[in-house]
Amino acid sequence: MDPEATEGAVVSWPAVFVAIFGAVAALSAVAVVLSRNVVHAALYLVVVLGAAGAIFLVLGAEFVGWTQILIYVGAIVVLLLFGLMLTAAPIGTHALDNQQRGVAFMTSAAVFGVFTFIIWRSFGSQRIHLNQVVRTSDVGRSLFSGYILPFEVVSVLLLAALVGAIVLAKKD
Amino acid sequence: MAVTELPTAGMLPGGPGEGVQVVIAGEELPTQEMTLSIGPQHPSTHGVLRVVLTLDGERIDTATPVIGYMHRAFDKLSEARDYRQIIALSNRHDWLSAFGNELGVALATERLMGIEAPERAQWIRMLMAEWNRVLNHLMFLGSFGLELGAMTPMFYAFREREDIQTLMEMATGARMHFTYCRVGGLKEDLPKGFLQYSEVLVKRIRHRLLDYEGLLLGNEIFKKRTVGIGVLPGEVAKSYGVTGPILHASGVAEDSRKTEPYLKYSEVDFEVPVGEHGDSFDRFNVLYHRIEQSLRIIEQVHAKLPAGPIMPGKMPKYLKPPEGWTYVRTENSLGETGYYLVSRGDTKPWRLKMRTPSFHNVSMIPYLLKGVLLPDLIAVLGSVFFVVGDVDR
Amino acid sequence: MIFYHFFSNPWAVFALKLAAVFIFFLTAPLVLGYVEHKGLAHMQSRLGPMEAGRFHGWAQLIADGVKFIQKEDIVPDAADRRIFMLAPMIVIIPVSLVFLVIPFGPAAVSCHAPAGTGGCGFWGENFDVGIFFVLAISAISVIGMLMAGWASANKFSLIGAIRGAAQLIAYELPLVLAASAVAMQAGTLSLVGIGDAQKAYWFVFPQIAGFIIFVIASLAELSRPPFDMPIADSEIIFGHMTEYTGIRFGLFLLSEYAGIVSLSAIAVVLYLGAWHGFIVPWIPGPIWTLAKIGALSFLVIWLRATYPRLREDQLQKMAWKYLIPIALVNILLTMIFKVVF
Amino acid sequence: MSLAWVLTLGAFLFSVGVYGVLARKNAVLVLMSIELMLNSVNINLIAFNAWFRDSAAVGQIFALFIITVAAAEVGVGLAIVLLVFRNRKTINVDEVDLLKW
Amino acid sequence: MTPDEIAAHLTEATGAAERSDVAHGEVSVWVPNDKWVEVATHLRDCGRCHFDLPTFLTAVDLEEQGFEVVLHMYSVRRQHHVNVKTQLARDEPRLPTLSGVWNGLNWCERETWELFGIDFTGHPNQVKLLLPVEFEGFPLRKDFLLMTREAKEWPGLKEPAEVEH
Repeated sequence: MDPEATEGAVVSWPAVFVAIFGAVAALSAVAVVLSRNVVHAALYLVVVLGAAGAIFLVLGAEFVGWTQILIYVGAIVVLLLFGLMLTAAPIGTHALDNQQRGVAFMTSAAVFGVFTFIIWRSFGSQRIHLNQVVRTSDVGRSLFSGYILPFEVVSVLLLAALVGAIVLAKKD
Repeated sequence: MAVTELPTAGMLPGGPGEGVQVVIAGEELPTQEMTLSIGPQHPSTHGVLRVVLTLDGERIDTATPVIGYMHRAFDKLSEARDYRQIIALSNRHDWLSAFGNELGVALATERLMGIEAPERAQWIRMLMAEWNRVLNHLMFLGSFGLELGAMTPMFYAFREREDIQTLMEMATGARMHFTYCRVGGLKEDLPKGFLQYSEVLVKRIRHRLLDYEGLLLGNEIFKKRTVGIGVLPGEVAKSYGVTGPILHASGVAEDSRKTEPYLKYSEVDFEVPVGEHGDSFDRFNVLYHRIEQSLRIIEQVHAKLPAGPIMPGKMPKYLKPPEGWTYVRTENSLGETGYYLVSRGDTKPWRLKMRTPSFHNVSMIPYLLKGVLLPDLIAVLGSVFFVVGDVDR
Repeated sequence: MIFYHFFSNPWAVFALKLAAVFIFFLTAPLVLGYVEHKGLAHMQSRLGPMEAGRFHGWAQLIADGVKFIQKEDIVPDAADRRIFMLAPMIVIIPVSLVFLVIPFGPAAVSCHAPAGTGGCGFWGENFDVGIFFVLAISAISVIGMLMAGWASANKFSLIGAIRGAAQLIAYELPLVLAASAVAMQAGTLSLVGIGDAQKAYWFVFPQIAGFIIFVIASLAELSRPPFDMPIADSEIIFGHMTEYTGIRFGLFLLSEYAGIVSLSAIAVVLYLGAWHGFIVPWIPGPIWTLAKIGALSFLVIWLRATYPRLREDQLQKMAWKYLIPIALVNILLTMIFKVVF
Repeated sequence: MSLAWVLTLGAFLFSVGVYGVLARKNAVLVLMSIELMLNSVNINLIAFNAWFRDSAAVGQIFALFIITVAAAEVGVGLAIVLLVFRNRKTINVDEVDLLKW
Repeated sequence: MTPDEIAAHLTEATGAAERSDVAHGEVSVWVPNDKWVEVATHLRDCGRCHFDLPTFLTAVDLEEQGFEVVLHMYSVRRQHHVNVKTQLARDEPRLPTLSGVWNGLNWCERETWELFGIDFTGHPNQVKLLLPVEFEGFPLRKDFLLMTREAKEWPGLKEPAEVEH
C-alpha cells in the first residue's frame, strides 16, 4: 500500500518513545488485572491511560492525547476511585478474583493470539511516518463538517447517560 | 446487623439520642456505617470534648458526647477546703467566666451566713460580672467564626479581649482567674483610672462590634451556613435544662438577672435578646446582642456607682455558716451557674454541688446533631457554647 | 560574541527557559506565601512574622522550607507506604508543568527556533493546544489528592480527599467551559495566541461572566477559602494532608501556593489582557503580566481574610445550578457574537 | 516505526482487559478492565490515523467518540454499582445473581 | 406560687409530701421513694406547677441516715422553684429514673450514679460519665477518703500564724 512501507528498520526517536510508553502501558495493564488491592489497580490504570495518552502525543494526535488525560485521568479514574472508596476499599489485600481465572486466561490468550496473527499477517510490513502533524484545527474542521451527525448522536448519548446515572444513583 | 434505638416513654419528639442500642440479629446485611471519633484532641471542640459519631456518608446518625477528660472533682475538693479557698477553686473550671463563678460561691455563703455585701461592692461585682460576660462572649464570637473558616473575627476578638483583660488586671491583678470576690465583698476597691479606662473601652468595643456585624452577621456565606441549622425548639431546650444564650435563642427569655434579680440588676435597665427560630444563627445573634446589653449595663454602673466601703465592717475570722442549705443561682455568661450549698456549721461545706450551664448544654448535643451533615456538626457544635472545664468540673 | 553563539543555539535557549521557569516556580510561591503571611496579618490587626531575616520577617518562608526539609519524614504504620510517599509528587508535578506554558510576554519578531523548543518569547513552551494542556494537566492533581487521602489510613484524610475530588471534578467543568468561551473569542487554543488576541481590548470586558466563573472555579480547584472544605481545619483537621510531615507536607503546601500563582497567571492570560498594559504602555510586557498575577493572587488572599467557608453540598449546588448553566449561556452568547461580528 | 507493533500493543491491552472482565469479582474492577479494552481500541485508531496520514483525522475523531462513550459507560456503570451496593451491600458480581431485590 | 403554696399544693394534689421546709426563700418537699416518679410527672404536667426546666439533680450524703436525693426544678412560665427531696437507705440505694420525664436529667442521674452509687432503675444508659470506666468506688460518699487530705491536712486550712512549728 504505502510506497515507503518497505523501508529498512531505522530506529527513530518517536519509535523509541512509543516502545517505552508501550512497555509501561502493557506492564501496568497486567498489574491492573492482577493487583490484589483495588486502589492499586485503579492507580495502575492511571499509568496505562497516561502512557497511552503519551503514545497519542508521539503519534501526532495532540488533541486526543490531552483529551485522554483530561477525561480519562482527570474524570473517569477519579470516578472509579470514588466508586471504590464509597463502596469501602480497605487498605490491604482481599480476594478479588473469582474461580474462572484459568478459563479467563485461556480466553484472553486465544484472543491475543488470533489478533496478533491477523495483525502481523495484514500489517506486518507497514510503517508509520510521522512527518505530518495533524493540527487541532483540522480535527475540529473535520469533526464539525463530515462527522457532525455522529457528534450530535454522541452528545445525546452522553446526556442520556447523565440522566440515567442520576436516576439510578438517586436515593428514593 | 441493624442498630436501632429503643424509644423511651415520655420523651419529647427527637428523644435524647442516648437510648440503649439494640442489635437486631437476623437476615439483615451488615451496614457500612462509619464511626468517627471527633476529639478529644480535635481543633473544633475547643478543649477535650470528644464526640463519637456514627456516619452514613457525611450524615450523622448518632452523636454521643464523651466527657470527663477534665474532671477534677470540684465537689469533692470543696468539701476539704474552707469557704475562702473555694472561691479560688471555683473560678478555675470555667476559665472564660471566672468572675461569674466565684460570685456564686460568695453569694451562697453570704446568704447562709446572713451577710450582705455593701452597696459599692455589689455595684462593682456587677460591673466585673458584665465585663467578664463580654470577655466570654467575644471568645465565642471569634471561635465560632474560626470554626466556620473565617479567621479574621478570631483575631479581632482577641484584640478586644486583650483590652478587657488589661482592664480586669488593673483591678484584680489577674488576667484570667481573678479571685476578686470575697465572702462579704471584694478583695479591694477599684484602682485609680479604672473607671475612665472602662468608659473608653465601652466606646471602643461598641464601635468595633460593627466589624463583626460586617464580617459575620451580615455575611451571606455565614448566613447560608447557620440559618436553619441545628434548630433547637424552646421546649426541648428547657427539658434538657439548657439555660443562657442558647435558651434565649430558642425564644425563651429566661434570665435570672431579670426574673430574680440579684446584686443590683433590678436597678439597671437592660434587655434580654431572644431569637426566633433557635438555629445556629440565632444563637450567634443572641450572643452578639448580649454584648451590647452588657455594655449598656456597664455604662449605667459607671453612672450610678456609689461611694462607700467594699467589705462589711466586721467579718468573722472563720467563716462558719450555720447549719442549713441554700441554692444560689446566678446568670453566668453561658447560663445558669448555681451552687447548692449544704452546711453543717463547719468551716468547710458539707456538700457543695455546682450546677454548670455547659454540662446541660453539652447533654443536649445528641439531640441537635441527629441527622445533620458532618460539616454542619461544626456549625452546630460551635453554636452550643460550652467550656469543657465547665462541663467536667 | 560568545553570547551571540549561545543565544543562537535554540536548545541552549530552551534549557535557559526551563531553568527560568523552574526558578519562577520555586520563588513565586515563596513570595506569595510571604505576602499572605504579612497581608493576612495586617488585615487581622496583627504583625505576622517579624523575626526571620531581621527585616519584617522576610526570610520566614525560607526558614519554614528549611524546617520542612530537616523534619523527620513520618509514614504512619497503617498507611499504604508507597502510595503515601508518591502522592505529594503526583500533586506537585502537574502544577509545575503548568508554569511551562504561561506566556509572560509577546512573541519575538523574528524567530528561527526549530519545532519542539518552544519558539521565541517569554514562555517555556508554546503548545498548539496550550489552554487545553493546562486544564488537562492540572486535572492530574486530583489523583494525587485521592492517593494521599486514601493511603493515609485516616478517616479525616479520606473524607478530605473525597471532598476535594468531588469539588475538583465539579469545578473542572465550569473552568473548561469558561476557558472555551475565551478560546472561541480568540479563535485559538494557544495561550500565546489568546494573549495576542487581546491587543485591542481585554477579554474580561466581553467575557465578564466567564471571568467571574473562572475565578470562582479556580478558587474551588485550589481549595482556598471560601471553598476550603477539603482541608477545613475545624472539621477534618487538614484533609488529605493530615498525616504528612516534613518535606512531603512542604510539597503539598508548595503546590497550593504554586497553584494560586499558576491559576492567577492563566486567568491573567485568558481575561486580563496578558502582557498588554494600559495608561503606561511603555512598561515591558512581562512586568505587566507579573503585576496582574500579583494583583489577582492578592485577591485570593484577601478572600481568605473575609469569608467563612461554604458547605460541601452548597458548593456542589453552586457549581451545577449556577456556574455551569451560566457558563453554557456565556458560550452561546460568545458564539452569537462571533457569528454576527 | 512499525505499525504492527503498535497494533500488537493494542491487542495485548485488549486481551488483558478480556482477562480482567472474566476473572475479576469486584464490579469496579470489571469496569476498569472494560476501560482497558476501550483504550486499546483508541490506540489502534490513533495508530491507523498516523499510518494513513489522513488530513481529515478520522481516526482521532473516532478516538474522541470512544472517549466520550467510555465516560458515559463509567457514569452509568458506577451508578449501577453504587445502587447494587446500596441494596445488596456487596459489589461482587458473582453474588449479584438475583434478578430482583 | 409562693414556696408555701407549692408545698401545700403538692401535699394536696399528690398526697405524697412527707414534710416540707422553706429556707432562704426556697421550698423543699420530701417525698417517699415510691412516689418519686409520680411527683415528678405531676410537677411537669400540672398546669399550676408547670415545672419545665430541670435545674439539677444530685445527692447529699447524710452518713448514717443514708442519702438524700435533691431534684431542683424551675418553672420558666410561673417563675417558681421547688426542691423535691427523698431519702434513701445507705445500703443499695435505689431510685426509679426520671430521665423519661425530663431529658436533661439523664446525665445528672448518670453523674449521681457514678459519684454516689445510687442506682437509678430503668435508666436507659447508666454508664460512667465523668470518671474513667475502670474507676472503682463512689467518690462523693463521705466514706470515700480524699487520700491526700488524709495523709496531710490541707495546709491552707490554717492561717500562717497558727501553723505550729
